[in-house]
Amino acid sequence: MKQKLYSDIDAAIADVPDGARMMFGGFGGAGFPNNLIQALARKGTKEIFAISNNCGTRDGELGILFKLNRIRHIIASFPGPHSNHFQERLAAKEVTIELVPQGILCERMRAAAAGLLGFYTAVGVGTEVAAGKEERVIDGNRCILEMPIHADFAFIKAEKADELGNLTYHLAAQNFNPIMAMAAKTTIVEVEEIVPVGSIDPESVMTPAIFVHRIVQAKGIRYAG
Amino acid sequence: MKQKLYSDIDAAIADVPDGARMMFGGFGGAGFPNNLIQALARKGTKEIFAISNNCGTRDGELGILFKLNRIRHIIASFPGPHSNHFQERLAAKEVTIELVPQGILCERMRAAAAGLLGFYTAVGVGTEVAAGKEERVIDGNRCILEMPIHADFAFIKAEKADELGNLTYHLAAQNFNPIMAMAAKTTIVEVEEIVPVGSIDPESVMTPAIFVHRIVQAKGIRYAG
Amino acid sequence: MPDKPRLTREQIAQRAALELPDGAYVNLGWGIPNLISDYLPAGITVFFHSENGILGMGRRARAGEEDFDLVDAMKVPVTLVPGASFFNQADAHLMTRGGHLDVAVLGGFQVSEKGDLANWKIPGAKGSGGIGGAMDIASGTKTVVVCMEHTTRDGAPKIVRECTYPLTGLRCVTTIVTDLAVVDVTPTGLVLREVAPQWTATEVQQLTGAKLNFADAPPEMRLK
Amino acid sequence: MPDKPRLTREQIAQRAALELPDGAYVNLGWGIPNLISDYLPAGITVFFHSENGILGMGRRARAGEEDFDLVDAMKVPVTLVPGASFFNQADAHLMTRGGHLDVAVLGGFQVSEKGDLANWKIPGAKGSGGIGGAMDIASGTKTVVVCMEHTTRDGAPKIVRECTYPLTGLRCVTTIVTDLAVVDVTPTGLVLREVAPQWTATEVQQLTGAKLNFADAPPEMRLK
Repeated sequence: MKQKLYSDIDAAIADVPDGARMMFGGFGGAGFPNNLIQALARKGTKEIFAISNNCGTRDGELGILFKLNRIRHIIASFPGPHSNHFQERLAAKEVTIELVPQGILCERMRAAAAGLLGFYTAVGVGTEVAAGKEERVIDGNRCILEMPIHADFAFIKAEKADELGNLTYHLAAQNFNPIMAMAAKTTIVEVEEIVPVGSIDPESVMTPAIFVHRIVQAKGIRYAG
Repeated sequence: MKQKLYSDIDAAIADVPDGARMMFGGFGGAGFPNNLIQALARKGTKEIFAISNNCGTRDGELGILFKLNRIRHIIASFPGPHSNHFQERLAAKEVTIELVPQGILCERMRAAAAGLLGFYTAVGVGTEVAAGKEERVIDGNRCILEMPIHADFAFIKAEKADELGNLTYHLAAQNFNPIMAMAAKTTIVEVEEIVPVGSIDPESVMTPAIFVHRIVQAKGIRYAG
Repeated sequence: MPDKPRLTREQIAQRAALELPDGAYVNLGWGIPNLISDYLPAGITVFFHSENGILGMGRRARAGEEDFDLVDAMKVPVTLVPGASFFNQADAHLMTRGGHLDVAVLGGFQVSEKGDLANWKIPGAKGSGGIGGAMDIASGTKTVVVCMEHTTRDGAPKIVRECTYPLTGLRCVTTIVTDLAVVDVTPTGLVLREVAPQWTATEVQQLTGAKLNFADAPPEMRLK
Repeated sequence: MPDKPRLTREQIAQRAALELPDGAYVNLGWGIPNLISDYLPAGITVFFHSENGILGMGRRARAGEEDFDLVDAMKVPVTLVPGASFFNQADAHLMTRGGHLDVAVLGGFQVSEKGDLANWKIPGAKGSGGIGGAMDIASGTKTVVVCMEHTTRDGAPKIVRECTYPLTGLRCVTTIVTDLAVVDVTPTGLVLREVAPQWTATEVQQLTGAKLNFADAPPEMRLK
């Protein structure tokens, strides 16, 4: 059986090609896969199509990738007050952004995960985010059609993994991570702790192993930016 | 603050009117709110529009309500090999059924819970379940439009509740229960055990209290049918 | 413009706190709403929701008590109350969009007489702007209270006939609490429910860009 | 019809077990597929999924060991393997529909040459019939293996040009394992991969309602 455990973080991300569609977990400083992002920066993958709630915090989180000009387009909900590298690239027209309501960002990724082909929502009707989207009325409610967001890779952060890939998250650090784990073709997780198979109670597993493809021990940065 | 805890199961369901749209949790004998169903049978609510994976097991689970001819229409996925009371009512044209693929049943309830107005899926395309539904092609895939399923009440079963309504489920007895808890206007849960607020670890809560409106201690039937 | 005292931001928050029913599940937005948790009336229990996946947020964490995996939507370390729970961001917004929260209190740049809300982007501001959870919350929540100053720094009304700022949502606002008034959005137009101490309904109307309906003299804004 | 021995249901299951790759996540349907877990080759680890919210089902529970809150989709008490997990039914079908399972093995009434599957309802049968998880599983799973007898009790082919029974899904079947053959559904039609011991490709073709492609004599069905 193929092992999911990688001892070398650079090996775990070695096949992420230029132009990859990539999801990055994290919110409010918590649950960011900072060590995976740093490895990606070292590797030099460029022309990335990114999906993330925000756009980096100074040099931290996705900041380093904008600083190095590795991201070409991003789908995000809230770039954030310290996304200065992103804002500079945006002003220089080196990156484009699709701004999405935060819950709709979650649902579009979940739709991809769940094999749904689109959904109707009232969120965003009459606002800038409705531009270019199909609009209709269902049961008297104006709504727009939102499409799934898929990805080649998700970089996520969890607290514990067993060697099969079952995950748990710490406090509010799960945020986008469980959703992205389900939505990407290949999910790579960095964890605080790797535990033996059988040591996570089946009722306590937050992301089942089926969604997790590669596991690395987080070493170095926990919070960045 | 309004108390969610009811000491009397009949009081907890006293306001369920004739014609109510009702969800009932449970699958494979596990996680059925059997004591709530028995209370509803005692109360005599009729003309029920039911939503449930199956249609009763002999006299057990929903069987008693079909036996008493209290259900007028049901949305279900798999009536089941021992749904004899339902099958008799169906043959006598005393009840109608909408058969739905099981995962689509879940998603339609979740769509209601999540404030979505409809979604497209490839499941059921070209089959009987596509009859009368809007069909289109998205990204080269044939798909049909599925609509949310709402309910006035959900009757569910959980293992533990705290007095605020945070729930945990036992093993595979969660099945449809957490979804229905989120989808109905009023969710009534029967539990094996009521515990003090604060005694369920916040990371272990499976259904947050916001989705739960009334709590009763299960007394009597655990498995039925 | 009358040169009379207006409510402080803290007083706006204090007044808005009275809109929260006992037992309510509540989301508080950036700005003034974030001050509300300090002003809950005695005997009222509410459960604070955060869109990063928390129900039952307590007070801010004290120095030394912080866990940076337990932060609110503004990235501030917080604590929990007994009976709290964690969940993922999709479930957090299932709660907002699906109408499960009782009240959301949001900041605002403009509110229209129909209850349209603009609160995420100032026209002409540089940079990308950011939506965050505001559109989901405004769209789905049963009762949306907006806290804001009654006018801009330049004295322009923020309650208007039609919003000119980029919209957050259509017909979503229930009540507006400002430094001058409490205004309800109703099917027949805006209703001036209360006015700030020393202010008259007519004076408040002069600083409002849409018609306010009121009978006789509306009562003074209560803070407790 | 040649009066020669056909594979038993157990042997069909045994052959189908060889289609499961090491490390695969697998759902087993009602009927013959449910026998497969007894025939996994040595050295192969697969993880069984159940649509009521289990990943990592183990063997059936022994007498006295049952917990009726831990049952498979057929209501049979089961056990867990180390590393199992529980989740709700929506997430269970997110896995099926979203393409997360590697293989599903389903029973079948008919399979068409394009890979359409009919497996939930017999025309004219009394009662409501029931769909269960079959449509979600057939629609989403990467590899769908159908286990069935090659012909009905009356000798009619179950592999057909067009299904006449109510459909479960269109173009969803990857491979068919019967008591006479292993047949792959390919873009250019059905390919006869293996035939049962003592049977010839021509004989199998005679009992099949659609054209089977094969080069020379296909190899004998292996069971291990």
